Amino acid sequence: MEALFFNADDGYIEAIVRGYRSSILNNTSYINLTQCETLEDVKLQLAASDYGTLLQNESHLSTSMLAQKCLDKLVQEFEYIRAHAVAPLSQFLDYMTYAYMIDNVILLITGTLHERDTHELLDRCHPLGVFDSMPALCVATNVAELYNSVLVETPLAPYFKDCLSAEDLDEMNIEIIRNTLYKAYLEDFYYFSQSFGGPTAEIMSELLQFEADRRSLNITINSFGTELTKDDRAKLFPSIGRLYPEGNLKLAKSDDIDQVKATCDVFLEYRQFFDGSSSTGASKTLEDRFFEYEVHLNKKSFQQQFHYALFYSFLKLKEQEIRNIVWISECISQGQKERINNYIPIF
Amino acid sequence: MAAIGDEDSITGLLLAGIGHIDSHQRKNFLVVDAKTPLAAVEDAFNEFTKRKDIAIILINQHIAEEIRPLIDEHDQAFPTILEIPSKDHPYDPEKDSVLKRVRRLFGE
Amino acid sequence: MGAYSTRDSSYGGTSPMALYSYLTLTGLGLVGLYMLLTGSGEQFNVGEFIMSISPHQWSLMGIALCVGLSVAGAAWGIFITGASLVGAGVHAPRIVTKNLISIIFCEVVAIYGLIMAIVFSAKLKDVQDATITSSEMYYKGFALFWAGLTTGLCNLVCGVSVGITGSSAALADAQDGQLFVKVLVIEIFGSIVGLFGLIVGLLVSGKVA
Amino acid sequence: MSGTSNRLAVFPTRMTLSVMKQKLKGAQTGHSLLKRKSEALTKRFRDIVKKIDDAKRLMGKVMQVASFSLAEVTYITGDIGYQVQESVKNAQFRVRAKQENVSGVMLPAFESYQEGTNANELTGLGRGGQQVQRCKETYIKAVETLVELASLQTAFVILDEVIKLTNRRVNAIEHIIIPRYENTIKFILSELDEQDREEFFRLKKVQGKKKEAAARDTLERESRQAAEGKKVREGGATESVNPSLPQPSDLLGGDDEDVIF
Repeated sequence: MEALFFNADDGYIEAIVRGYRSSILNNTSYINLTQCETLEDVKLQLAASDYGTLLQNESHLSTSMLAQKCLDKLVQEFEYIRAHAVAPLSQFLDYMTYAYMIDNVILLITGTLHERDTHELLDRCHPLGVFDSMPALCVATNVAELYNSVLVETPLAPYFKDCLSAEDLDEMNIEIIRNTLYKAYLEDFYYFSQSFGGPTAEIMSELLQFEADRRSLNITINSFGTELTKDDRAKLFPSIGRLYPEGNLKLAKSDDIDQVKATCDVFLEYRQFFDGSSSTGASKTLEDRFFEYEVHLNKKSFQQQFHYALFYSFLKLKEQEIRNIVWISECISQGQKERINNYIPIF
Repeated sequence: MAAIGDEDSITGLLLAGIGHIDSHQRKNFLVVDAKTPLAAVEDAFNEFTKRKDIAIILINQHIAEEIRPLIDEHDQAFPTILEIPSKDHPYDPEKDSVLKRVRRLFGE
Repeated sequence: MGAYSTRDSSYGGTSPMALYSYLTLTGLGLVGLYMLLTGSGEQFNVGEFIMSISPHQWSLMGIALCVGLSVAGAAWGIFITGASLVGAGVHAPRIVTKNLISIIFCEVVAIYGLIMAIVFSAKLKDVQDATITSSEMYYKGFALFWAGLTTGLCNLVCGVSVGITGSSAALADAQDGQLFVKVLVIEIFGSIVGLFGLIVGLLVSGKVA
Repeated sequence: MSGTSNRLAVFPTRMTLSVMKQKLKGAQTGHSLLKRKSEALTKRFRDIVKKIDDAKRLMGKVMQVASFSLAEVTYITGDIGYQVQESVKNAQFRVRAKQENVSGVMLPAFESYQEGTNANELTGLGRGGQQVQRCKETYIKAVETLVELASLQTAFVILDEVIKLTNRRVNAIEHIIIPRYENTIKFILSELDEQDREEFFRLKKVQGKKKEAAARDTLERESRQAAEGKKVREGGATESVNPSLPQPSDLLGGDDEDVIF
């Protein structure tokens, strides 16, 4: 059924996104990039790709500037897509930006807690997570005010309302707030995408479940040896994903990496993450493997037509690409050539 | 310890735990970016050199270059000024004022 | 939360469609029951209903359905292909001319319908009142109606299928130029489906003198 | 002869001479001691300079590795800079100074120690926490290297100062004090000699005068005797004047001896 009606609203923009996708650097470009000796060479190599003239006017190259430019381009593309999107898709795209919004809000909360100048903070916000009332956040001077007057107006309000009170903002560790919000967001996004049915629901469920599981695993592993109690840890696990509910329960009780491994052994896809990946010495870390699998899933979503997951995947792939470019240029500028191949090839 | 540097260097050093905010809300570090005026850097430097609780000042070499006269002027042993490389500016021993002194001493 | 509860009814179309069909069925059931219970059940007589319609009406309806459904199919296909083609063309302008062939494939479907409609209309002839109710006339009328409907439906489905394949072809071509021919072959198979309907329609209507 | 005019204003006596000689000896001992100290310090200094040179290069590398590990964090977690800056409360990594004695010079050495809790332990909880912790460790190592370098550098500055001071002293003793003493001694000696010669000349002169007087006495006595006795003794008087003539030449000879002395 999607095939019959999808194109009426979203066919054009889907094709555009696929066009953008084809401009994602392929393996040959990456190999060329890794051969570069200086950032100047990188610039030349990128000039041949879709980034084209983006860097042409920049005389002084640095990796942070490169990252900024790449991000600018991504944002520009995303804005274009967003502008062309109609009803359900536009909302879907909005949902995608909520993740960045969470980061921005957290940033602002941190800033307000420390009584920093919020105007300065606005510059640091992720451009994809900008929302209308954000400048208004500058008005708020303390956390309670921030919570009552501003955060309720943001699209994130429901997450705040359900999970946190104004007092919590003051007391809880900022990372815990972030993860609580993210959990609520993931669940909400999951149910939203399921409401579409069809391939959108199918692919998005796979992507978001993986994202949720990844978060659960990461939180578990990273909270070993910290002050985070097991109960608190369990509260941060999203209630979607393949690990839910049994795996999550096990994770919440885990004390070391072996127990995490045992939990994941049940799942074929997740088992490979822990095969041979000791958390220290191995050439590929757990995070690398997660990224690899995420890229794999995102690539897969381009194999189907007439669904929305592709927009999500595109954003994720593009982010990965920016990470790759930054990584490579970082390796080049710091002369760490031996690790340059640690990027995650996309196509 | 105090530090003056670009964002990345400072982030790293703070990760290592050198950051400190005392009871007067004075920070012992300064992030310098393209917008930071030179005067601010100089003020911070002067403040750090005067403070009693600071034994070592870490400063990015490219920033040190900008306030070179101040650094050359500073000839006390306390606090020690250490020029460190930043991410985008690899270390150049030629510019270091201490090493320059070494060179001069040995007539190289 | 709850913000998208209004959304699921507007997208996908499954639930409103079901709702409409339920409504229609209950409506029809009520009317039927009313007629049955009020003693006028024999008025619900399909055979007589069909026979009471003039063979002219049947054949003209066939022609209309033939051309109408075909054009609808073609148009549907074109918009599916077109939307993708235009979008993909933004980034890979080279594909646009090449992929016009997909549009033409869809267009062909409309032309099938048109040809059939012309063929059918050539068989139309005004006849006298006396002979109009003869079984031969009924046969001709029914033959033209069903031939038209066959062609029309076939072309409708064919148009949609060619459209979807065409859209995939455009997207595939934009990614990798080598894929175009391969997807085009599939598209051709899709467009043959319409031809089947055309042949059957011709055969059926061929019986009409 | 730069130091000819450079001498102490002393009265040239035997006593001052012996005092001066003592002083010279003292200065010479002091000089050699200081020289040895300066040598020891210079050796240490050279060691430190070499170490600084190495350490600075090493620091270049260490900092590179550290900032690279930060790049790794950025790769996985995204920008954490602000968050880290905001979570600063109390220094966890501190230094304290201790003293080290090198040839009588107190050199400070920094010692790092950890205190308090880890402020960033939950950073990157959702993703990249391991990288953040690893990066933290790398940076701690890097900062330790920096602290080491800092103590070297302080030592360098202080030693530099001290060596300069010592060298100045050594040079002062070598080039000013010792020559001055030497000059003074030389001056005293020459003065004493002069005095000696004067004395000698005076003595000779006195002797000459005495001889002259004696001769005159004899002459007078003789002339008196002649005048009293006979005129024949008249020629003998001229003869007696003659033996007084070699006396000046004798004086000259004495002078010669003096010059040799």
